[in-house]
Amino acid sequence: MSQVHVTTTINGDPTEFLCEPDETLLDVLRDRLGMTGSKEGCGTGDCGACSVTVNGRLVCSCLVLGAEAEGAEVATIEGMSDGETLHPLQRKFIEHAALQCGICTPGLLVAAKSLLENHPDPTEEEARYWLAGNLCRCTGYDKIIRAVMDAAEEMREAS
Amino acid sequence: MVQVRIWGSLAAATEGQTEVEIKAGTLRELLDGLAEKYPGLRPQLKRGVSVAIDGRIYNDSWFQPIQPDSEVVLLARLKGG
Amino acid sequence: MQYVAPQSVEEAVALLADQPDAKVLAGGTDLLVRMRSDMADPETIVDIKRIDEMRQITQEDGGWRIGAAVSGAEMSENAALIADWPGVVEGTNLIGSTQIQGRCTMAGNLCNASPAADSVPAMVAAGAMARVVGPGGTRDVPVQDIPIAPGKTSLGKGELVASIFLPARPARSSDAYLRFIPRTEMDIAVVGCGVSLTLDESGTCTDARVSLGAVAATVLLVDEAAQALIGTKVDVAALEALAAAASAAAKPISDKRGTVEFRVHVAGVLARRAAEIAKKRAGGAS
Amino acid sequence: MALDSKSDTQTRDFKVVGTRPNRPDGIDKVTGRARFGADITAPGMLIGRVLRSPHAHARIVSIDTSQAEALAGVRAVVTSADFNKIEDDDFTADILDNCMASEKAMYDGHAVAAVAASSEAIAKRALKLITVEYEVLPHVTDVDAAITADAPVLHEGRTDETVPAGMSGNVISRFEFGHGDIEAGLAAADKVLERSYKTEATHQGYIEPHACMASMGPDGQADLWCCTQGHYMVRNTCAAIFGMEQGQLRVTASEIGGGFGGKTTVFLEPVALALSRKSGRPVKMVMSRSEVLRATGPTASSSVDIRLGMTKDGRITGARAELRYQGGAYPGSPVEFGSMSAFAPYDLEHVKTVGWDIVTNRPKQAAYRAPGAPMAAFAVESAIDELAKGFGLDPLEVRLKNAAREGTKSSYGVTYPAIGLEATLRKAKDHPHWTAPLGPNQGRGVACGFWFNFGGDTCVSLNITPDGTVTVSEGNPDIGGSRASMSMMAAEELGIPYEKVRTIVADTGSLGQNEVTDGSRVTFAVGLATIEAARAAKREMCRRAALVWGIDEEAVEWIDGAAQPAGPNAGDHPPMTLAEIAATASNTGGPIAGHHEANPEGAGVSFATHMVDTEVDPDTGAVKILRYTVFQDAGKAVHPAYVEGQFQGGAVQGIGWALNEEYIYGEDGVLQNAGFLDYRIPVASDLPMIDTVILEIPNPGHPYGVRGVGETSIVPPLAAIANSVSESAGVRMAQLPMSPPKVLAAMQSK
Repeated sequence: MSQVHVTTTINGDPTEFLCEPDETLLDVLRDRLGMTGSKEGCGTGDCGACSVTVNGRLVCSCLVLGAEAEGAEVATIEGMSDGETLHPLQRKFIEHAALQCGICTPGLLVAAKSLLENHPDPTEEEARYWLAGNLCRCTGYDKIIRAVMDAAEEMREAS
Repeated sequence: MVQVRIWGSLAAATEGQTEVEIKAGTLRELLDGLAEKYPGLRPQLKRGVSVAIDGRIYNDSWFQPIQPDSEVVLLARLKGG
Repeated sequence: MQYVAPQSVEEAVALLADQPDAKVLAGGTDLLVRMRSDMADPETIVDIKRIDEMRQITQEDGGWRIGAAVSGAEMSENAALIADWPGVVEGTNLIGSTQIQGRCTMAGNLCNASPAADSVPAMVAAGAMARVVGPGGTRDVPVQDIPIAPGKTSLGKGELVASIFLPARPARSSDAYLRFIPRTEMDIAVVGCGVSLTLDESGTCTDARVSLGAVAATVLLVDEAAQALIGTKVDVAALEALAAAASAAAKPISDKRGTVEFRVHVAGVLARRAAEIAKKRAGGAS
Repeated sequence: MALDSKSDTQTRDFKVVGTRPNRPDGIDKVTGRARFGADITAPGMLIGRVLRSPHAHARIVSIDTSQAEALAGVRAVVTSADFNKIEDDDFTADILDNCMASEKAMYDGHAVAAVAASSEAIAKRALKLITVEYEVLPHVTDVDAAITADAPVLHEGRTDETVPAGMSGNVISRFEFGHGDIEAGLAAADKVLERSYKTEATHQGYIEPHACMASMGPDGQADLWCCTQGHYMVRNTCAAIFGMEQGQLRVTASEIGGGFGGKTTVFLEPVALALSRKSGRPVKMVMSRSEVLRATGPTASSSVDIRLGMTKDGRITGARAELRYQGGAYPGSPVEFGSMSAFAPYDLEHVKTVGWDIVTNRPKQAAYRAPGAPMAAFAVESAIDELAKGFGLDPLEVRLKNAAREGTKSSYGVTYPAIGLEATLRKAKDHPHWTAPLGPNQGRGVACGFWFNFGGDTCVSLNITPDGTVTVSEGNPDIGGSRASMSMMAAEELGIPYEKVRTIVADTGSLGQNEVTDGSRVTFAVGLATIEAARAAKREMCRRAALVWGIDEEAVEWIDGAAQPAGPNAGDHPPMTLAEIAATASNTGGPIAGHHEANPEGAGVSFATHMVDTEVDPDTGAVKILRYTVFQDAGKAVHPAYVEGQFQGGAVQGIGWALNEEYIYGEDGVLQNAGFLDYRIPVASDLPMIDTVILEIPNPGHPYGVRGVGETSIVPPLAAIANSVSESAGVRMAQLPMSPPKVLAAMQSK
């Protein structure tokens, strides 16, 4: 099983790696590139903890092959803050105590960022349905949705 | 002497009584006294118990004082989730 | 195992034909799950997402041709397609989460051949045609003829679905898809139902197709259900007859998601509700 | 949050406690830098994988690992032969047998062998090369079927002395609690309800699968990194399994991605240590989601029979419950806690609960948030509701009439000190939710719930840095934000800003023994130790100030973050702030610290009342949660946002348990839904906002009045939702989950 050479861009950085043909993008990020921010909660696309964007499209990185990243633009949680400046969603999640254990937080933040890029002024129901693919077992989602709506408002006022 | 409440399924080891008297001034003396007077309780005491003294739960504190008029209740060993 | 990403349909067909154990990768949201649980272990993966032709949504003969590599998310962003075929688009958009929508495709959902596939009942009701390409050339096949049993399709060696064609729509026609799941998202359909219909100026139904998912080994096209609508004003009586016909056609099993009785009953409920939505979308009096 | 009743230590006006600061570990968690179990790596690390039994019950005749060992890249293969037999310690022996089967595979997914290899792919291939010869035995997975005469018996000689003779060998223990004369009590009732209730097994559902990395040298010294609710428990359990000294094994807790009781034991750690010792390399093991569901502690499934007597005006005259719980293939279901907590919210003259611990061919149970209590409350609160409504009485009024108060003798024998149940019921009655209008196919349900608390070994070390900032080291993994609470209590006690304190979770080499993070004990017990450690540091800082001022130590007191003379005759020295004392610490005697080790007792209990509105689709039986309000007594909410988080998280786990979650076994004893697709936990779009009302009836056993709140919130939802569905669907559901097919069938047969 010869490995595949992939040239891609991750969080704006040109990146090259070798991976098995059947290796997922999630395993490449975590085990080859040391980016452990994306988490594996299920490996079958049912929990969303491994959410990243590929060419701007929100996906589960456990259901994408590393080989498919050739020439793509991948964005992960590690690229969400800008130097020491947190993204408004990151700040609001902390302010609203929208996380307890935090294992689902990276996937939820990437998904919420994608939501606000597509729907800058979502209703609560739109936010809940967009984020239905990100399972959280600690919070009951209440404070997460409040943090997302609060961040949306702040970002609309800033734009 | 201290009045100790035993839960129902252990009463078989205390001649059917759910209230027994033990000479004890501390939690350790209570547990040792129970094991001494009612050998049938030893398996459960080995498996572990909690003791409620005047409404508050104690698991291990041997030297926790017990007043003669304290309400003392034997409970299954508490663990949480 | 090897991963290849052909640039053209011909190249894909050639690869599929001469590789002993090759599987097509479109969205991968079924294939990669089966590979991880050792239910699939292909020698070769043929990724079709670099074939430009398969990534297009184009209008053709008044209808729509949707490439096999077009994701559900891309379909949900095409307002004109949604205007013509709201039921087909909503059926595809109910597959999994937003993250799954970023990857899954109608053709992949069709070829995975699950009886509970969400996009297939709506496609069948729409009278959609699958364009099959292979070593023997190209042929157009009604979508309901692709799946033949759970996990099995009628495709031959080296054949793949290149695109799905949704036919042109006469005036006052529309469609709808509903499914029943215990949660509000993320579940596999316990029952699915697609209804497509056309009304005349007086609001009388002149044509209808009704399709059920998750109530038999494959998605069903239920002619008796369609007959219950054609010639009526899709009124309460017609809807009751539709529901009865849908329940009668359902031949489900009991499994971890639902019982026989439940699926039979809910098949009728969804058929009636989907028909009411399709009627309203087609301009019929609600 | 006004304090509802006064006592001396709790009347102080808190400066930090009660506010909502940002948690110290927040930045790492929102940037992806936080390191969870599976994020740990080491040079030369191997990957470990487990081979699991496909059979529900089978004797292991032989295991041939030769082919696997011969595969290039495989460095070690272990089976139960690699572990020594544990004598006269059933508790630890069962844990080891569950980590690695010995004579028999007890359930589908039971570990029978494990390999360590240089890559995941090689490890997976090696598993396929291990041949296990099984002698398949008959199995049983249902709790009631397990105790029939012809049911296959799982263990010989594990039935204990409390079980009457002649019962199935699968019955392990019998518990009985209560007081009074049941028959007399029931005779005095105007109506006696007899009904049986069943609930299916559910899983804690934490999103992070179990993960660890072990590194064990030939000299017997070892290091272990793992996600756990108690790394000291992991150390002690693994040391007992390997017969090694506890001090030789250092366990470091990673961040934990949820536990809820499911990570209060070990599943992978002993196997990883054995593989590491045998291969001479660090070994990392991470479970897949299906392994987590097939082979790690779900809670028990239950079968409960209730007999409840009530007068026309709503007084409960007699209450009896028989509880049968199966906790998987090993003794230890939480039936004793179900039996003790079933009627705990009520003041009953005649009450009796009998609990049976039963084994079946299912994975070994682990605690799940108030273990044993939700299933018991489902039965009791449903029965009370049905009787009350049968007499046309208001369900809240009936609960108020029977509510336990200070001085009530509880059903488990203890007379209550000050408790908050009545306060939660009154708050519920006055809340706008109780009188909000309802539409068609809608209904409202209420239920009460209770859970114990306890202290347990706790160590905290608090250090003052030369620049006057404070570091707190504790030994309890922080799942729900407890590091913030510890920093708040330290800052409160020292009179300094919260931002000056940083709390970390220290490894087992840094502190004395610590009990596991469970039983809602952390804010209570670790908070107490943090306060005492801060007080110790204050005493030392006052001593240093006294030295500098040349006055007696007793003449110095600590006010608002500084040492100052206690009175006029102590001299008019200007106050010395913490920072000033810290800056001169090396001159006045050396570094300053305060530490506290204790087994704090005197934890209070926490009561709650839940209120929920549901809407049922009459055509499909689907139940939708419209509105949810939690009323719970927290004693003192240190960080209100995280107290609300416990209320909301527990309620939503209860919603999943009530509506959709269940372990589904086929006839072949194999788990059919070992994944998040068909083990359906609630998703964001299923739910409304979860409203919370925090009550504060102080717990006299804590300096700030704190009560443990982490578990009570999962107890009421099962019944509250069932009581709501009895209105919205008009059917009394006595089985969980209330899945649409069951609700529809019940409505159709009405």
